[in-house]
Amino acid sequence: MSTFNLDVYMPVVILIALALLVAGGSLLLGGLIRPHNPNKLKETAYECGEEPVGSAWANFNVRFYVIALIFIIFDVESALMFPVAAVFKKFNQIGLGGTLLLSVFSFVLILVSGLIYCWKKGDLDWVKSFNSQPQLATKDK
Amino acid sequence: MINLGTYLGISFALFICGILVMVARKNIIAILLGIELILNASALNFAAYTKFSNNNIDGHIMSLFIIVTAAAEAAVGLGIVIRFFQLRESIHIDDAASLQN
Amino acid sequence: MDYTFWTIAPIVLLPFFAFVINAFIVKKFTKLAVGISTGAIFVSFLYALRIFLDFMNVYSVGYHIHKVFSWFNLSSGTQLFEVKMGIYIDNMTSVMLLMVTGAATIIHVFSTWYMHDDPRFGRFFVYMSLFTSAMLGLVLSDNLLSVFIFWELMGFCSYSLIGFYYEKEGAGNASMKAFMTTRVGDVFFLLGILAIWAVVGNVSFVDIYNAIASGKFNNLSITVFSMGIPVATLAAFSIFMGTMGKSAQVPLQVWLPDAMWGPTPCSALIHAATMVAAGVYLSLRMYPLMELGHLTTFIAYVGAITAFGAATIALIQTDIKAVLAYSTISQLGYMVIGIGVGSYNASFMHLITHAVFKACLFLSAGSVIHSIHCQEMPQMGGLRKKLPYTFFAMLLCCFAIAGVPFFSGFVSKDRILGDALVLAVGNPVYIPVAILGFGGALLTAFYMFRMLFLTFFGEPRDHHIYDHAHEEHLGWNSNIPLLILSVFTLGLFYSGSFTGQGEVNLFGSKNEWFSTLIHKPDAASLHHFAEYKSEDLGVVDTRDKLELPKAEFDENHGMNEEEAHHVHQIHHFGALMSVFIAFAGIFLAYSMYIKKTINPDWWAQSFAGWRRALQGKYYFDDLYIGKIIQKGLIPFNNFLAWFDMGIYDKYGIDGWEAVNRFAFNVSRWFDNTIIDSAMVDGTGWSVRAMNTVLRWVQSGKIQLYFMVLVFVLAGYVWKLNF
Amino acid sequence: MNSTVVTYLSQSKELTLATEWLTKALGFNASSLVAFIVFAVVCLIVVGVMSTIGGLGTYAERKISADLQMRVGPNRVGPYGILQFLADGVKMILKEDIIPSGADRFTFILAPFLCLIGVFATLAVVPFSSGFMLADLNVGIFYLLGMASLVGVGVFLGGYASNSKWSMLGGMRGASQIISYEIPATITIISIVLLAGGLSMGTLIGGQGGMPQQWYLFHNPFSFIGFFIFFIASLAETNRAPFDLPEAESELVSGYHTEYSGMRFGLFALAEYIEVFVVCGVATALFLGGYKVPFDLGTGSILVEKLGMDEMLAKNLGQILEIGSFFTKTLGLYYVVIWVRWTLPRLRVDQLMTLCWKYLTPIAIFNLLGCAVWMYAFDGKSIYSLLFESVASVAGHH
Amino acid sequence: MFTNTLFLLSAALTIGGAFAVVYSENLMHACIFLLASFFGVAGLYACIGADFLAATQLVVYAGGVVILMLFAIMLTGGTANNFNRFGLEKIAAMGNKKTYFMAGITAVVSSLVLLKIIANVLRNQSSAALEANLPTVERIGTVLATDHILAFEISSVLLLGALIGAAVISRPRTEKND
Repeated sequence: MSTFNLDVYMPVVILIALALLVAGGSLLLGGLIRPHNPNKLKETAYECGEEPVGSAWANFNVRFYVIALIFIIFDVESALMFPVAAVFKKFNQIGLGGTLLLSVFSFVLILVSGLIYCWKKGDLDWVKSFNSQPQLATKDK
Repeated sequence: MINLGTYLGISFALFICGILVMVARKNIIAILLGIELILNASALNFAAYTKFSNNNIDGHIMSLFIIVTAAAEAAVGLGIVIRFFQLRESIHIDDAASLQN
Repeated sequence: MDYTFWTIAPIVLLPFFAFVINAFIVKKFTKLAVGISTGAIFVSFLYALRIFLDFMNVYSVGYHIHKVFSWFNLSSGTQLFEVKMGIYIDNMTSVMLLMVTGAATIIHVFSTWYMHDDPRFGRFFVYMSLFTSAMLGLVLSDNLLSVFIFWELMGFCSYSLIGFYYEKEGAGNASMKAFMTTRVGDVFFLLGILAIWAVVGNVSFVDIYNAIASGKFNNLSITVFSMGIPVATLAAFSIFMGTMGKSAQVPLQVWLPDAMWGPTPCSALIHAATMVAAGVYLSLRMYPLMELGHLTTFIAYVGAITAFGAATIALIQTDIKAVLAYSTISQLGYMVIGIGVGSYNASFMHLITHAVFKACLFLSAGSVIHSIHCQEMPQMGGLRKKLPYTFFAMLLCCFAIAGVPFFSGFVSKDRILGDALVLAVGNPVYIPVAILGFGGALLTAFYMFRMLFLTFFGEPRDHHIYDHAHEEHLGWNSNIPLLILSVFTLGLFYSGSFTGQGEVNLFGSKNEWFSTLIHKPDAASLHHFAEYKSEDLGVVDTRDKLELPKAEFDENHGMNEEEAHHVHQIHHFGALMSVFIAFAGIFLAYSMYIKKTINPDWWAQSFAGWRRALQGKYYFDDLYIGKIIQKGLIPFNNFLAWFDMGIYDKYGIDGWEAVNRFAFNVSRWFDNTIIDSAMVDGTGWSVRAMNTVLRWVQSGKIQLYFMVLVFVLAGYVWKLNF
Repeated sequence: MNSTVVTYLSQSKELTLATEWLTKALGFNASSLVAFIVFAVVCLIVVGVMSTIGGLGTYAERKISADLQMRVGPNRVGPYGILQFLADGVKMILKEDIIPSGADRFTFILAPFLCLIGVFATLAVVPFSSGFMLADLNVGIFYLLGMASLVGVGVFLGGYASNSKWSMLGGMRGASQIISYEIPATITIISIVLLAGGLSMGTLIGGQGGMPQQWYLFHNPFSFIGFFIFFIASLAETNRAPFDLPEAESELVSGYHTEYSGMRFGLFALAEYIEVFVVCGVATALFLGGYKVPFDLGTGSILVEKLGMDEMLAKNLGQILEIGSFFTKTLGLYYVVIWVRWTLPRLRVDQLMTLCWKYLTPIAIFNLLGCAVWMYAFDGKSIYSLLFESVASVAGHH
Repeated sequence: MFTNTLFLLSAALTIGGAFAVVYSENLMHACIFLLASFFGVAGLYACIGADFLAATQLVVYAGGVVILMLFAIMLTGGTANNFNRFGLEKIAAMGNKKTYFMAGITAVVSSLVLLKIIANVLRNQSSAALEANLPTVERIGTVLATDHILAFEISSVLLLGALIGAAVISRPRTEKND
């Protein structure tokens, strides 16, 4: 296996620095030449021309969390799957593809059963009437 | 500069920060943040040992599984927090002391 | 036989796979799930049988198979940090494997009858499979770490099964109680593992034996409050605490009676035959450490108190399962006595024989309960004609547990008591152990036959229940398991000879296989292990490595003629006494419940104080739940418990006549003055007083707990001086 | 791992000489310094080109939409209005910068930075050609996924920080949409990784060829479906129509950047348009043969053999061909993206989630397993080579 | 040179982020600083050649866990100046002097022990020359598919458990008061 030098990360650092530079630079540049006349009305949040009512930082519907939950589980799954997928070809060439196929299958199918569970229980349905908790934020339907 | 000492030092700092957050905060989500810091510290330790001790890949595997477990832990932990919030309208940790008395 | 991964691992993996498969298909295909579970455990029984027969074929003391593989390795240079897992099989393991798989198979078959009309029929088998695989994993483990893992896994299964009928509030509470109580022991167990790791650098049994033989533990001590505690003692005590939790020894016995909320087959498998015995098994494995830590006397006392105390409580129970539960605690106490008095192979034999007859007793009780839908003995009676097979099985088992000659319980229990007697003759410290042991044996015989007579003899006391009992409810899968198990209560299976030589007599045969094969790992045999180290990965089959002579029965147990003669005399005396005690107990029960020449009520009234203590189960539950858990009043209630036990127990053991009258007066006075005025009122007062001080300890604030955890761990790590 | 632009350039004598000279002059090993300078210059070029493409993207969008709707589109600034984007940029810089009084200032300022960092950092592994690649990390595609997920955080924080209800809803929706569609995209990528046997961009493209039948798109039926799944998921991940729910004007005003004005909004827009380019580039690299040119023209060896050209010159020519190939395919996809936007109506939010979790993800998982089985069953051969072989063997029999 | 720069930047980001998490009084900001800390840890992984771990750190933590936490904060409305549906002020509960004092004691005690352990480790550390960085993806893949196959499979069960468990816990109940 070939060794590698950490210099390959140079572009990453440079690009991140550039991103900060571009964004910061353009904002600074604009700050020098653009007008700045704030007033109270200008600084209120937009709410269809009305006075904003309360804060927007209210608690949201729990469906968002369930989506994020399924996401993170599959995210982790993919993190585990990537290295195994990367060696699949090599294993296949030396004749061990069958065992790897089996392990990948069982791994994926176990997770899919979780997805099916959530599906059957209705966690994947966005519009479903949960008439349980009174919620402040029900606008997102 | 890059040696076991500095890495252990960094993970030590992470760990202590994690402990501070865990004990000082009374917000359950903040406590979970502290736990994530601690888990990161341990995962970093494993990777550092791999590099500076024996170059055996097992340390990476350990770190990987720590990350996996941490993600699962965060998912379940936050789920519990949300359920708790639905029940108590609070995420103050001392409100969870209903076992007392 | 060729030992590879695939000849050993299926024992564990088959039930585990059954668990995995069942956990997913259980909802719709209950029958299939049951079939898979039972089939898997049966095949794994065949594997175990194969290993057992191979070991009997080699028939040598030092023969063992050790297969090690590296779990993960982070060592470099001189700093070793490698965690290894492995499989270790010796004579003891092979017997244990056979017992666990056999009992599990039979109980699985029985469960197909017992649970078939339960809505959660399939889920039961999911837990059972997981439990079985965990237990087998524990038995096969070669190191404390994996033992601990499986240990906790079993604890979880036990928790789930106790709370199986979670609609009932009691079941939920009982499962939580069991989990929490055993956790106390487990924390100590973990600390013990840490201590051993710190000294040995490894937790493999072989390496621990090696370290003991090479004196690594010598002169190592930890200073706590300027007292030097040897590490060996600390480690041995910690590990024995694990045993106390799992095997329900005083003072951690409170969970086992409540564990009877679970379905009866699970009680048979987990809370009688296997899991609770795992604690004893662990202590047996760690026996050299216990000896090194000078802990044996303590162990013997714990066992004796447990054996006798539980037996007394069993006297007054009316629930058939509760009697069996207390009897289990008591019998576990005998095993622990066996460890304490150095009666290694008898203790292990009692483990095996107890597993068989207690499983059978539980299954019989289960079939009684399931036939009449009632657990209270006062409502039974005369069921002999209705349930003949059950009666037959239970009769044999009662003979076995009471210690009637020719039955298995006699063979094993008698030896433990004999060894206790030998020690007591030489060393007065052990006299209470022997007395409590024999007293417990008397009580055992009494309460077992009390149970048998109340259930199967006499006139039916509740005709409604009696008329509803139908033999045709029973099927082949309820009767066959009982009969198979009851056959194995014969002593011949344990004290017989595998080589076909030797005569059979009252005390077993000469040349018996059990004592021949299973030996205390003494200094000489520990040196066997010095021949190789667990660093060698792969299979170590000692057949290839060591010269293994066929084991021969040593009648003198390594002693010289004179000593042996002396010991034999005491043993014979002990055996005669056992026989006498067994028959005395049976006769007492007979005259009380069949002939009715002795009136039980009279006894109950004369020993009212004691009886109250028994009904309160020596107040352990009150102590734990009422005081410690809720109020944190540890010192005060320890005092109370000591007071109850000390006063009542002492009077119980003294002579009959004097105690009778004296106890009556004392207890009346006690009730009026101490308990009513001083204790009840005083408790309230002192609770209020101490509440303010101790409240913050149990504040329910998890961060405080975390702080304490950090401090304790920090102290421990600091002391261990990594 | 080391096939970066520096490695490529170090084949030429000039760079080697310059390195040696600098080493002598400065007294320490200057190869790292030279590498830094080269990287810095190339990164500047890439960022400049990408910003231009991003800007042109807005122009192209309006022009194409105008085309599709039989309008004229921007036509005042410059020839055919092509300088419109510059005018827009100037306007944004000159516009007043307003931070709402109720906003979380720290987060409000940070959010566009996060988006931009996430997008720019992904540029490091975009394979423009076999030599012109900033960093061929051997976790390339996985790194790209990780960096791109910062955009989701940025979007969420942008929505959160404004303390406006429209922004908050847009931010929540945006974040949940981005993370949801990341799953089918990731699983499809795994199935391609399975075919290629590596995570680096070089490996992924190296398994393909210049001709369409050598692309992974036509490797097997599963990867063919996979392409469309990946493309749809990418559209959703970049909040493009028909998945532009987070910024749906008709319901959420302008979504998570309702409260953003001036250059801060410009940074969000820039990040979005560059991200579209990046995902199109990734789709090209994964499915459409990436920078590969037919007949191995890319290495330049044919030119050297047949025409006797100078080796470095031939290689440079090959690189230009490869860059051309990559940009052609990518911009073609870019066109499709814009086309789709002006053709399809927007989805409802429940349809969005249904599409992701009930259609794309199961199909992607099925594809993954299918690819694995295909690899196992046919030894990794593509459907074309299987057909070719069978035809050849049949022909051989007769 | 560059490696050291990368290391210093990452270390600064890691430790700075961690300290900021400790000191930040705003939960949302603490979460962002946590993201910074995770980023720094990814950089630290990259510095010791653990490229796959670095990318995993980015994907799982930066992309997954942080988003999850942000969502959870929004779902519990856990910011200081906010009112819940009963009009009660929601305490962000980011600690007070007392808790910080206790945390300080805990940290000091545990740091004493940890420093002792670390000193021990460093004393026994053999200062062999470091090996060159090898690509880790294939090695990890090979080990995951052979030696640690059981852990690989079990982790899917773990994830399944986490998924179902968390979904069941956080799902809104249809019945009342359970």
